[in-house]
Amino acid sequence: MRPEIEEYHYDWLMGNTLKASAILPLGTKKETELAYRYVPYYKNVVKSFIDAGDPGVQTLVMLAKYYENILTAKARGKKIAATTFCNSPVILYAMDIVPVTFEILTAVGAMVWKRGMFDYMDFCCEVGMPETSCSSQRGALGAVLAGLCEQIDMIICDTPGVCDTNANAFAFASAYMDKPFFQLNYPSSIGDNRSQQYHIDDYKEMIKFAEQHSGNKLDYDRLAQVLAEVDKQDAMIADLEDMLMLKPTPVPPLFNLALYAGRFCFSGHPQYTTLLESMVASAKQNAEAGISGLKNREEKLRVFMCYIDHYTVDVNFYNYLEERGIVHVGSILTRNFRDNTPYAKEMPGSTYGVDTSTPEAMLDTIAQMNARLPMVRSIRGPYDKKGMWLEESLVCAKMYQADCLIYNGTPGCRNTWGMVKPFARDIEKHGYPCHIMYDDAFDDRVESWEATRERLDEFFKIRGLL
Amino acid sequence: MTVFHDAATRVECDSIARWKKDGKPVVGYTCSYTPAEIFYAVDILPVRLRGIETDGMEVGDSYFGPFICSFPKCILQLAGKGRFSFLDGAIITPGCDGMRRLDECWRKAGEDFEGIVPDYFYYFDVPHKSENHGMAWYIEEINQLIKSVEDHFNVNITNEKLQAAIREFNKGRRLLNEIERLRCEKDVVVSGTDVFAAAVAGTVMPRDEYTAELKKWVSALKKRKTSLSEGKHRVMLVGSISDEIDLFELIENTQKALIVGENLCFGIRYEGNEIAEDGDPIEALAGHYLGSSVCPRMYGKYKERLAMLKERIGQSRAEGVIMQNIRFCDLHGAENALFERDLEAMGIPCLRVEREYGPHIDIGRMKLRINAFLERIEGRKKANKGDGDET
Amino acid sequence: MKVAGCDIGSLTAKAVIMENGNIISQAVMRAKARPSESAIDVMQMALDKANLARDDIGYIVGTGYGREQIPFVDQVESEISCHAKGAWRIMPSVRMIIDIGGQDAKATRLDDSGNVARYIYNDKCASGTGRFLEIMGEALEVPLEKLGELAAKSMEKLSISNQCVIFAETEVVSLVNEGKETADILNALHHSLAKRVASLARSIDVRQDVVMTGGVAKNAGVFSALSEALGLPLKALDGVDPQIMGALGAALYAEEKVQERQKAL
Amino acid sequence: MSIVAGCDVGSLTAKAVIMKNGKIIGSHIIKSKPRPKDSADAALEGALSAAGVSKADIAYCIGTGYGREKIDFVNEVVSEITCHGKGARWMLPTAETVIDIGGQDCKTMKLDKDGNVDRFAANDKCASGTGRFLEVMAKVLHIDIDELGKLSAKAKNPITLASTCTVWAQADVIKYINSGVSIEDIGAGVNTAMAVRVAILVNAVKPEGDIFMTGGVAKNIGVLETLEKLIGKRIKRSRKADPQMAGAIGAALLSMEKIDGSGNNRLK
Ligand SMILES: Nc1ncnc2c1ncn2[C@@H]1O[C@H](COP(=O)(O)OP(=O)(O)O)[C@@H](O)[C@H]1O
Ligand SMILES: Nc1ncnc2c1ncn2[C@@H]1O[C@H](COP(=O)(O)OP(=O)(O)O)[C@@H](O)[C@H]1O
Ligand code: SF4
Ligand code: SF4
Ligand code: SF4
Repeated sequence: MRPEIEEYHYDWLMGNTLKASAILPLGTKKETELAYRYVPYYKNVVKSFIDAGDPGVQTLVMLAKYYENILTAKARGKKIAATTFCNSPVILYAMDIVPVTFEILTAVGAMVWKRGMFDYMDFCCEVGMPETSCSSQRGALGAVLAGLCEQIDMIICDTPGVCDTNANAFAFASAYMDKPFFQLNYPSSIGDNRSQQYHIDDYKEMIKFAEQHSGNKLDYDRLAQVLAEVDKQDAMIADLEDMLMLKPTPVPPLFNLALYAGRFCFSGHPQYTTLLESMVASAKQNAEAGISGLKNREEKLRVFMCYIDHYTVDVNFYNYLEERGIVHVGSILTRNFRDNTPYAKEMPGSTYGVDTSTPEAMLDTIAQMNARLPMVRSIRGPYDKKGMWLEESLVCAKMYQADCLIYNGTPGCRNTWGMVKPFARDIEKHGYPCHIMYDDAFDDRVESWEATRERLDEFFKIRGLL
Repeated sequence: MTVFHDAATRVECDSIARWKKDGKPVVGYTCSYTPAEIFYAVDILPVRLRGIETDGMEVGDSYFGPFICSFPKCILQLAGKGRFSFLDGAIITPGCDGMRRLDECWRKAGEDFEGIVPDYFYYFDVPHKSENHGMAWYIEEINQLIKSVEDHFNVNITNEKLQAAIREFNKGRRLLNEIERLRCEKDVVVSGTDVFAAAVAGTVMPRDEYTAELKKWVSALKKRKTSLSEGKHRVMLVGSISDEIDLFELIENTQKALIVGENLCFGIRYEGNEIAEDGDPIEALAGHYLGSSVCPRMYGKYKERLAMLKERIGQSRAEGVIMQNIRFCDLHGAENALFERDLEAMGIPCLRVEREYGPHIDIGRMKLRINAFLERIEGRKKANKGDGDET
Repeated sequence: MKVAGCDIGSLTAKAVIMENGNIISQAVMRAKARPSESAIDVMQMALDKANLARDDIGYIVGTGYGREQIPFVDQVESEISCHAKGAWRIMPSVRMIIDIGGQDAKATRLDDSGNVARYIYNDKCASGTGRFLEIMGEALEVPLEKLGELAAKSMEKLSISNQCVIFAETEVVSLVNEGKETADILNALHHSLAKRVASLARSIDVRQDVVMTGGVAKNAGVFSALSEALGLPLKALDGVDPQIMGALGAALYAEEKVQERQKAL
Repeated sequence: MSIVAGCDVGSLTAKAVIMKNGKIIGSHIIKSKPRPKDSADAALEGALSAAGVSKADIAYCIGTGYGREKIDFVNEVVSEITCHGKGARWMLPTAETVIDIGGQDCKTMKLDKDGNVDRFAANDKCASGTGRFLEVMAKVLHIDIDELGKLSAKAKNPITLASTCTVWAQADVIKYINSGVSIEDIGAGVNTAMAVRVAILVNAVKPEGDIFMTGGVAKNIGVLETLEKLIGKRIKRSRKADPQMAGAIGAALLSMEKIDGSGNNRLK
């Protein structure tokens, strides 16, 4: 690692950067414009968020809060748990444990920093993580392993059975730093009684582990509150999903990112509620006026990202969609499998409900909810089996009237690269053009953004989409 | 020994051919979490699927993406080329992500290449934890597998038959353990290549034939006097899945090293502990296959695995450890790095290499690393001796 | 009216001039450092051959890696579309085009009206390119034009498995060291390239007729190895140099444009 | 005192060194030929005539490099990792960490007090950490390989390159050329991509003491200086010989040790 990078505490650096950007829009328009000059390196990304109006600003505020939460954890006497984006932070908030989600940290770093997370990613390789492993963990993990982050007290991961390279990154971290480790494990099926019960048994053990290593007992009243908040949030997410279906959709591309970033950071926390309220209000305004959420108000194409989005510098990807008049009708990460959402109705067994009547019911709720988070739900089994990736993608494409599907991931994603070719073939058979991107969502050294953009343009043109 | 070498180096070896000739079914499986006894109990030959003898990757690459370990790709390649036509069934397990995607890729390839998917194609869902509900899940999986095999092959898998199969397999396990003891002696009379070939052969040969051959070989070995370890560096080979005899040969052909132990997915590690011969056979199988497993796919058990490796190094008097991982195998890649860190700290020299699985292991590059590593061990031995003289 | 297509690839630059649906001039040259230079030079070559000046050309379409840098074009199109258009014009029964150029390999499937239905590029870490053969040719000291010819003389079947251009070279070196014949090594290289490209084609479903375009199509060794790897007969595009297919397609785009304009008038 | 030789047949170049009394009296480097045996013969021939001695005068000769097994005139072969270690210690008597980047391979080693290799790590991942990567890129840029290194200093706004793959980096480079980015900026990006990859390997062995670089790529000043920045340590230079010759020199030193126990390489 470059010696100058080692000088900076990563969380602190990022937290302060975000805090500074979150207060930028508080001034007058002119003041904000002036202030941009002093932040040449992250001007573009901040500008993209601020230009997205209040929801964009709320996203910045939320991210800043997320870091603040981490940075002040020790002073507040709280324990920190490292976890993955496939694991809902709800239970951790209910137990007063501070979550540190590696993929969020990596994505934020990749967006905000000129040099992205390269130095940290490479540091992981220096200490022995294979460079072929998923970059989404490798970024933040590098900073953690280098001791440039707040000390982690325990590690909870929920990807065994879903994603090897992810689970492996957490197992490596635990062995490398000698920290307590817990893995939630998912079988390859979903919706049948046997796997439903497995989720619950497993989840209960996880709670025992968290209690033991945090010293906090799960308080069911508090859990009930958190779940009530989740309930509220789910309703708003459903509203957004409804509006996403409209043609033209009143929802701007960047909202997709905000939607899931919020869920990963603050599910069940009022901070996310605030963000959702702002997004819903803003989209409703557009909807009532019957206008598109795109900045230039002209919707030319609807794209469903059947996997994840692209996060490198300056949220280039979302700006690209805006420029070209492309609507983003969601990715695997935006979908919420709450039982009242319309697309979920077409996929019985794939949903969860919220029941706060008894402690036992609450545990069931949260275990089933966790089992239906992105990836955990749809790529745990063979992609063409019931309720898995293919079915979900086709249902979404139809419901959101997508014109085409685009796969984007990371070369580290063993899981999806193992099947994306036959998957794309099947999608095409159903009449949707499907493009496979060969880049890395978090590391544009793998393919430069310029090259990525050119390939996208080429796809849209050749397949007669734009 | 020749029968072992034949079995270890050919996809459709003579023993399989003979079995087929008798009109008996053969079922392939992909990962050491599959309890092979279930099949053997009812005269179905369980054969561990392997990727040797490929000479291209055009089928493998058509379905798998570019960032996937070459082991499952090679299996798909063979399947696509009809080299597994002798199979009456195949069991796919979620061993690792690449392996579990073999399920989809194989089935999808079957849409393009007629007749390459065996009639019986089964997804065996092995969990990633062995405690409580993990074990319960696995036992239920075994029960379901048994039911499905019974239905498809029209057989009846009874506890007695299972126990008989366990007893037969255990005989082999005990014999392999005897060989392991021979490899711990000061003078080792058997090459790593031969031992490994025998271990790999055990995953494809009919068990009674195997036990008989092994028995003969072990008693011959016990009579051997010539030391193969004299003047050579004793090394262990660990890491990613390997069934490649030529990898062993490459190391031992330097004439400077003898492989005295390995911790590889094919190999003796799984044969180590015997399975309880009395009591409920299904619980016994589950306890062995899931409970005493040593694959990093189980996550979070690094300390146990390190302790096991240390013990093996001690017993076999290994002077260095060669750690290999197949490109894109994150599980072993990451674990090797941890092993290296911890073993080097204890003064055990380690070599870490990344490679491709397949027909031509990168001979030049591998040789260079291995030679340099052996020179390092040599230099260290000399230096120790030199320092000793001075005092 | 005369129209032109100009294809600036990674290794070569190509130009085609057409009049009334016929090719009246064509040129191929090695690419220069700057695509704009290559474009100007190759266009000049083609013009000179037909005794024409730039002003005589009514419309020019550019394609290839360097298409954005060609100073004089009226329009640009992707190589995929151009190769498709070129091949379709010459052989309307074509349903799949395999284009192997210097930098990458592409497979393109056409529907029954000649539109692109699907296409795919070579994967990362793949060696199915013309550059691969060039590097190997250099290592073996065999000129490019002779590669296919020499490979045909092979007697022994060898295999080369490394995906990576660079590491495959090491493998070649070790085969040389083992005393293997150059012809056999070359043959193995051709087959290895063909197999890689075949897997590309297969992942988007192969449909007949299949043709090959791009510079590597001139290599008879790859042509036959690819037929073998796909298990079906590849068709040859009669009468045209497969290397200029992209430029031809570009010229056809130009022709269409001119016709459109004339209709509008 | 006797005359000894070392011969290093690499993937891209073949080198031979003749030594007498611990001094180089002749050396020669050529581009490798398809058959390593021919390369070795030609390199040795050149070194012999430079030294003004004949083959019969050589008391002992050690061969190293990729083609080492094929050289017929050597008494013994030793891996290039060991040889580069020896050679580096001779060129810089205080060297403890050695970085060797040749045509096909990149290695980092730590030397013990006697100049023996104690730990090493080699790049297995991808060809983009090798000299060949630089050559391919230089070709795409239409410049000479010795020019490439100098571009780093002249760059204003270096590009960031796909450092994971030669083939894809090449595609990226072509894209940059096409979009009018200056050759200097691209060249600097190429050197940086290489240095990043090497830095990972160097940091993996935790460099200590004086650091020295051998192999042909040591002559690329852009890679060298970027690497210094990335590892935060200076890489020592030596004028004693061409760093590309280090492997051959090491082989010659080992030959010397073999016949008279001299060539002692203790850390000074
Ligand atoms: N006469 C020939 N015989 C065999 N191969 C050739 C011949 N001419 C060109 N090639 C091959 O074609 C490749 C260049 O293809 P081309 O389509 O011109 O590439 P690009 O369009 O990317 O510049 C070369 O790398 C070489 O392998
Ligand atoms: N004058 C030079 N300036 C910069 N780099 C050079 C120079 N000469 C050679 N190189 C680099 O060194 C590499 C060859 O290194 P070398 O040690 O000779 O390799 P090998 O031992 O594998 O044959 C070339 O690939 C090139 O990148
Ligand atoms: S992107 Fe793929 S590899 Fe990375 S965490 Fe997600 S599923 Fe796993
Ligand atoms: S290495 Fe582990 S996951 Fe892979 S086949 Fe072996 S036991 Fe199964
Ligand atoms: S090994 Fe070769 S083809 Fe593969 S990524 Fe590296 S340079 Fe590219």
